[in-house]
Amino acid sequence: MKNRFLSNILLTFIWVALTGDFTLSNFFFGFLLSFFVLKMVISGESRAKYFRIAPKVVAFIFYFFKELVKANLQVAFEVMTPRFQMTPGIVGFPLEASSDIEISILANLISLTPGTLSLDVSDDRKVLYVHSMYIKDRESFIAGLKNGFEKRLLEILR
Amino acid sequence: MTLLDFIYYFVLPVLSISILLIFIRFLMGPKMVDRIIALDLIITTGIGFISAYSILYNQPTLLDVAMILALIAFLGTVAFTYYIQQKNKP
Amino acid sequence: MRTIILKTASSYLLPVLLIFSVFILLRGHYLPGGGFVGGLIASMAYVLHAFANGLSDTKNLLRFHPGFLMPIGLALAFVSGMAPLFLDLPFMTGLWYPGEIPVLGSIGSALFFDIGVYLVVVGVTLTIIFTIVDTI
Amino acid sequence: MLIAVLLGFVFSLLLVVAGKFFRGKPAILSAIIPLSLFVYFSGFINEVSGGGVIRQSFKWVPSFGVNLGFTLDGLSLLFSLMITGIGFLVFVYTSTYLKGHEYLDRFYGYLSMFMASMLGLVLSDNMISLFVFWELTSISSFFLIGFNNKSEASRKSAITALAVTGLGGMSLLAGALILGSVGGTYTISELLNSNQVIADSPYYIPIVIFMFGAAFTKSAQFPFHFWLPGSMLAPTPVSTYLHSATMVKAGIYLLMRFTPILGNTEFWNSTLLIVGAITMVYAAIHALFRKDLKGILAYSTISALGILVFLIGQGTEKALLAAALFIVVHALYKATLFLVTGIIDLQTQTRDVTVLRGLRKVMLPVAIAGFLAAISSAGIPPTVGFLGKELTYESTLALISMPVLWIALILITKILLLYAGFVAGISPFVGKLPEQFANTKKPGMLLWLPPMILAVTGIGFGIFPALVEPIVFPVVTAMGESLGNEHLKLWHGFNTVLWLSIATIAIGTVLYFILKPSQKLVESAERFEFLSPKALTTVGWAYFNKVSSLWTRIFQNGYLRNYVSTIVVFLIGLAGYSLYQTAKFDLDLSTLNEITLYEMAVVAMMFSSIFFVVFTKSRLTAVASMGVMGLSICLLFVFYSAPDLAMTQFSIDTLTVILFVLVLYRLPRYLKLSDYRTRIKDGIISLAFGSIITVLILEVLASPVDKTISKYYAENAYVLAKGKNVVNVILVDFRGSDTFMEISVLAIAAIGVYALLKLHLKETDQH
Amino acid sequence: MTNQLVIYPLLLQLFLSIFLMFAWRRISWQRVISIVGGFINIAVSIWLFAFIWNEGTHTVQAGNWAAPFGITFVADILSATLVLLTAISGLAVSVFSASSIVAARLKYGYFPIFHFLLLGLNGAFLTGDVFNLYVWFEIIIISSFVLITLGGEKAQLEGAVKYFTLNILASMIFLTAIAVLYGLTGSLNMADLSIKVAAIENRGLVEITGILFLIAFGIKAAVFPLYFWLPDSYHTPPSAVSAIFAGLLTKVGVYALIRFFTLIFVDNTFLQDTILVMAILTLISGGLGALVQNNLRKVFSYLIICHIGFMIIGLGLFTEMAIAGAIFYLIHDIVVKTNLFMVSGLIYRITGTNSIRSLGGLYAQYPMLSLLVAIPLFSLVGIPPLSGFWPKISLITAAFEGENWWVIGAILFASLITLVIIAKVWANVIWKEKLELPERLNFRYYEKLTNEGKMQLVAPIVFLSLVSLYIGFGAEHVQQLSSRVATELMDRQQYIEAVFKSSQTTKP
Amino acid sequence: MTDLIVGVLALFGTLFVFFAAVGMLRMRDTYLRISVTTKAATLGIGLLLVGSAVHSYELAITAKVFAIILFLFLTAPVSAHLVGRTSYFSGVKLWKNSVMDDMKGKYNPETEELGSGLEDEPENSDSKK
Amino acid sequence: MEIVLAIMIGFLYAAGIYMILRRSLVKLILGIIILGNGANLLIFLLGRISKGRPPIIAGDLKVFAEAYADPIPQALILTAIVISFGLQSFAIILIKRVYKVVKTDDLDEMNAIDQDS
Ligand code: NA
Ligand code: NA
Repeated sequence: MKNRFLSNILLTFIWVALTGDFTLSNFFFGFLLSFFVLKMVISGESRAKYFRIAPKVVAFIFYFFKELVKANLQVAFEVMTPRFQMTPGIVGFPLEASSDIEISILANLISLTPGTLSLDVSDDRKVLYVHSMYIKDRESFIAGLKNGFEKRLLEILR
Repeated sequence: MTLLDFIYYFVLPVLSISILLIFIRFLMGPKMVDRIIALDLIITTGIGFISAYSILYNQPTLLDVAMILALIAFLGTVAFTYYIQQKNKP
Repeated sequence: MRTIILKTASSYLLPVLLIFSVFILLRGHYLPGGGFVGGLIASMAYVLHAFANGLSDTKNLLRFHPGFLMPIGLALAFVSGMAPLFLDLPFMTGLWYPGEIPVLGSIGSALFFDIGVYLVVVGVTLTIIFTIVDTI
Repeated sequence: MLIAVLLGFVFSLLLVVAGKFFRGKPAILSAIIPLSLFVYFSGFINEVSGGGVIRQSFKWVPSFGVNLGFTLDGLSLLFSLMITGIGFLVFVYTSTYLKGHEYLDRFYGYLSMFMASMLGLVLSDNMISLFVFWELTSISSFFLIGFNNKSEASRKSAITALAVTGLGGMSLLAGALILGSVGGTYTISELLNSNQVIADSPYYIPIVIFMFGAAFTKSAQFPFHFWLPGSMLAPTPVSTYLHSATMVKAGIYLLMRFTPILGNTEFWNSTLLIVGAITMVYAAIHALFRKDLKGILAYSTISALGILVFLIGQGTEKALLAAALFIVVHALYKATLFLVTGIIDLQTQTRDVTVLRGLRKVMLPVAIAGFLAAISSAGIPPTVGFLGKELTYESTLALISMPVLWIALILITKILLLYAGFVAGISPFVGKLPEQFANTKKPGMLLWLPPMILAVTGIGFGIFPALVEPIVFPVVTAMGESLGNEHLKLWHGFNTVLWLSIATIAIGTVLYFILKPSQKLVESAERFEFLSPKALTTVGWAYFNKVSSLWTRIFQNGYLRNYVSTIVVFLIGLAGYSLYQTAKFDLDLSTLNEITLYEMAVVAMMFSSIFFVVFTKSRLTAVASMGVMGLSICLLFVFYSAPDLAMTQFSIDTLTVILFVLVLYRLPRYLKLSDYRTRIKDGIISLAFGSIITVLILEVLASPVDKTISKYYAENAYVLAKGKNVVNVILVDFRGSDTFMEISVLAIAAIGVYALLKLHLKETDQH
Repeated sequence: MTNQLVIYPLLLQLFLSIFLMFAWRRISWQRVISIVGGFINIAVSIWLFAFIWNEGTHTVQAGNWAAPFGITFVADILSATLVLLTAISGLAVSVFSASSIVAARLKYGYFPIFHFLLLGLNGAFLTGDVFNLYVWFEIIIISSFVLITLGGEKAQLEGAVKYFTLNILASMIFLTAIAVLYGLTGSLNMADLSIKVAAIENRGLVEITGILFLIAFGIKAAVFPLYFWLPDSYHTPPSAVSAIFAGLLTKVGVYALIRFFTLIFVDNTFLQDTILVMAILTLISGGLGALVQNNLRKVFSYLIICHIGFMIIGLGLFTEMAIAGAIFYLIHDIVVKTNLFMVSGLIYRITGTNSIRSLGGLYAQYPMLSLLVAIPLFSLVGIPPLSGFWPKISLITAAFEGENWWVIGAILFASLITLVIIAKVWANVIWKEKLELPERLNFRYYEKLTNEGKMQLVAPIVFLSLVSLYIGFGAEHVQQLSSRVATELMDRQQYIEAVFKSSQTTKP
Repeated sequence: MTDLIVGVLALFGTLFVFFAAVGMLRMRDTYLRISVTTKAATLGIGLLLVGSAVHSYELAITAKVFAIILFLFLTAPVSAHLVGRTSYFSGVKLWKNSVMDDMKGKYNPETEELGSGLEDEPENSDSKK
Repeated sequence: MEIVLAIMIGFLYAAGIYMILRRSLVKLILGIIILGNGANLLIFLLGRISKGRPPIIAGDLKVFAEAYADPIPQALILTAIVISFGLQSFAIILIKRVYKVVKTDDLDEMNAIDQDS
């Protein structure tokens, strides 16, 4: 119920942002609309979980953008210089995250940042296969991810 | 050099060149997946194009198109990968 | 497709896209958009859901056959086109509620017509795609 | 008169519902109708012979100038009497002849429909209504010839007859319409006043040719005669009634009716002379080589029709009188002979003259009728046939050019016809009765009485020519000639005509005794059959069918791409020609916007993606390229101020890609199936098409344009329609009906898709 | 009440289609709705026809936007006539469908689509806007696609591919032509275009635009050399579907040709000569094609093509008399062709085949039906005084007045060959002895039908036969109507004034 | 001042897009290309979009721009993931200089199952769906 | 630019027709789509094009303050696009059904209807 309400609020904000009309009436309309939409989309069994709004989010966002810019510069350097310094490969990253939403967000964030790409999650949800451009060795790569994204993310989500 | 000149003489030409470069990848392939990525990136670049263009002509309404592009391009990719996956089914 | 990442994405994209589609629908009279594009986006939301979760899940979500939306939408458009006839005005004459309503702006038969378009487009697109996926 | 004409139609309609009743004994009751009509028309003899003309007119389709106008003058009276008189006898005869036939009612239905049509034809004073009835006679003839519908030969003959007479019908239609246009009316009696205008008009010759086309086909003139022997497959009453006495004379009637309007010109007369002469001689010779009684009679009928045309071609009042009289003569004796043949056929099951002998012993009345008809046909006094023959010789002798040739031809014809008459009317009855016919049953009175009546009438008219005068003389009057104080006489004194008559009878009789019909003769003629118009027509028809097949297969060859290229080439041809004639190619380039790099980039992408779609070997790549193309178009729409379009284009394209993707993976490989040459050819066609479009666009862009309407939209979109996105306002308000139909299209398509994929007919459901 | 009368036929069909969609699976309801709707439609159409006949051309400005700014619906006497004929054919086919279309097809939207098709036809006849005409055409096309593929059997699909492609090609050319027209004039209203096109200086461009329209409509009308889709597809769907196609689909093309080439593209000899040549070749090609077919429905299909020539000739000759002839022929042809294809369906129900070689025995088995069948068959030939005969008077006379001997020749040729073909059909289908056909289990033969089912097959044929008898024997009425149509068509000013007249009543 | 900010944003945005384009061409295998595009494009386009938001200086537009960016960031990684896994499963090879491939042999095309390599541990076997 | 676009449209028409002339059903339908795109652009171009002036009345204005692109062709194209979409989707499904029933994509083999039946 709480999640549902939060989702409703979140969608209302999206609506208000979309319309760019920050009036009370629009907010109210957006709320009704999202309520109706949620009623339409949420079936009995699957209850989607949504972000809990926390200050950590802000910090996380900054961390993420830092990583994003870093990654982009790296790529820029890589593609604009004549020779490649890449050592690419696929690494199986043992997941600590367990729920669908955790895994998904983690995987997506990994995909968005440093030279890395989430290929898939194993069917038993234990391993996230990540393709990376720069792998020195497996352990340090895994550790980097564990201490970077996964830790921060789980702090927010749990 | 005004902003509009900058957009006109730098941003749009560079984006044009970029889109053509990506298009070359689209043509080259070699695999279907490469084409899918290229197509996706072409569309994404198109969004950039539109935003630059909306600055140039001061027409922010054009950004609505960009919004549609962002949303729907994704669905195209999903469909293509779905296709390849179905096709690979024994 | 067996991927939880897509599955998760689709479940949060679905409401967002639906909201977006209504947004596109309602502002069509003022800015780019309208019933047609709105309807397309709404149906794409469901299509995406179907890709990620399988058709039967999506059908459960919808609870009724999407084809049913077509006569409803057409009937809505028909009624909004017919209404002026009762005032002895020609077919499809725009009738407007005097004054503005918050959010939606002016309310008039054209709006209902556009909603009809929206419903038909959703019905059509989903019927087509669901039928194909069903018979693959 | 309207009622008189319609009576037959009404009766045939009655038979549709009350057919069962008339199928049995009461069949003979139907003869009441022709009888009463005969009595009705006889009542006019006095008035008409006194120079009276009875006219009636009923409005039908005045917009076309078409009336049901009827004229009863000498000409139409003669025909009406023949139609109803002989009709009566045939109706009576049929009741026995086809007794117990399961479709007797239909037969009567067709027969009375024919009778009514024929009456309408000869009574019509309006060319269009004449044509209407003319066609109805053809159709009734079709049904009657095909009456034995289970026999393939019958069906074929019916079609042939209908085709030939139908050809004539078309010709009549054209002739009548043109004549109507030239003469300013379709009313025949009014046209008489404008015969000079018509003769002077540049369309005189075409009109006459069309009229001849009608007359010659209907009256079986060479080379259109061949349908008539074929139609002998019809039951004998039909042959009697339609194919000797009445319908075939419709052409003769037409010529006679139009003689005062179109006749008396060199072209009219000489054509008729020549065609008539060829027909009479050709058919008479043919009659020699038959052994089937009906075949002999058919050819002698054709020959007689030739004589009639020949006489009309002579055009003098004497000749016309001869024609009129000969119509009566021929109707009497030929109908008799046919009826007699029918009886023989019915009783002995054969019509082969080489085996028929001595039948007088089993059917004396029939033999008498046959004999009387034969001598009438031979022109032996005191038959009316003699009168006819005399007049014929007399008028022919009076011809100005080449009288000797014409006399020779008519003499030969008459001799051969005499021979034919004897063979048909006398030879089956004389000699020893063969074993096989010993038990032949005597025909009933209702069978032999009709021919007897006809035969006796022939003798009666011969002995008392004054009886036939009031019927025959007004015919000539009706054709615009005056006869003065002439009378028909058996005895003219010793003159050339008499010597010719004697020669005819003598030579003919000798020929009858020397030349016996035989299988050999028939076979010897068959050797030349391939040269006959019939054979040539058959071959021609076969070729025509072949050409039709070929033509149809060339265009309708089943290959979609050929259809498309034909259409496109046609378009290129027409539009190319027109462009070449008019395009100025002086484009004012300065008015066109300058080109920027980003536009070029998008266009380049567009071009290459099109190339890629066209030349790639992978279906999916093609589809992806379509995606690129869609995006390029979307960007173009953005550049040129069409955000709504850009949105829609892109969403639709993506959706299309999705559909394709969902459908494609089960399809076979995307092969290049056409060979190199086809591809080059198609490439040229396509590029030509594209070039035309490009040139057209540039031409249009160079011309000025009026933007009043879009200005109106822009000014009123918000003020009146409360919207700021003008495109959307157009869609839902200014042109909302378009949008309504557009979503209907979508809904229909969706239903179609649903049905296409979900509906699988089971075997029980099919069709 | 009558202010909006012009669009009542449209609203009625639209309502029926939507209503039928709501009754999706209830096919027995659908049958009733469709037939009752058909009767109402006839009533409305007669009302409209009478109104227009008495009051003259009437318009409705959709959305209350004055011409040329909105979409104008125009009912002149031609449109009203065609709407009435659509209603007549539509009702006949509705009833015929109720029995002849199998339940499986009915469950997949046969009736809604059928009424959409009628909607499209009415719309095409009534609209006064070029682009709106395009939209109506698309309604017609898509519904015909669905109807032609409904059931998805092999032959149907193969026919549908050709039908589909060539019709789409026509639409594309149509659309191109509209674009060019808009590019030249900035207008889409037909009356407005009539004025504006006349004012264009570059006549060459007008001519090319005319050519584009000629080809676009020519494909739809199935004119030589554009007719290929027709013989390859019309014999494939159920005969009720072919019946409505045969009666009305090509006629929409003819209608559009007549409308455009009397209102917008006039006074161009090149176009008129082209039309005339195409018409002559259409008559010949159709006739030759029909002669060599063995499938009854294919014979009729080629005859459709052949007889389109008569109507196009009227247009090519372009005199009032010729156009009156074309209109008369159009009226006759709609009724008779619809009827013929229903006849072919009836014959199929009786015998289980449409192959002429295998057919036969109808005369012996069903004499009354044979007689009934004779009416449309011989009307088609134009055996006078049946309906096909009368228009030839106008056409031949008009051709003669223009000294077009080739045209006269072609008319006579086509008439004669139709005569021969129908004689052959009659001889082989009706007269010939019944042949032994392979047993077809599960096939619902005519004799096995209930009386109600039989009546639903025969009654529409009787109905249309009566109509065609009326056209033949009441030719005076039809000719008056045709002449009036022709007069109105030749007088463009009348149409233009009617469209702009009512403008005062609308905003602003 | 606004112009300058917009210019800088546009400059970097454009450059990142350009790098992605070059990367797209130059990168040696599919996976690398996916990597390149996801990042460069999102950031580059994001900057350009922000630029136009700043330029318009309207709240509504800004909101819209952030909505677009949000959509992009929501969808880009998912599509990267989809294409990546599809590539791998359809047998697209890694670049020859790649150093490791942990996924090798884990995918069963018959059952479409992707193993983790940890299945042998018995206590976890029930978590598998 | 109009010249370039004119050439491009001509090229689209050419490519569309060329594809329709192929023997593959899939190519045929791609051809139809290309042709449709060509026609849409043709309408667009012939309605005269202008850059950066969408026909949307800005902000609080009631009428246009400056020149704008002609909205009519845009509305027409929108309708045409949607209609084409209906037809295309039907066509695409037709491919599917045809392939299922006829077992080929080769148009030249779809001639059973030509045999007399
Ligand atoms: Na990444
Ligand atoms: Na990277």
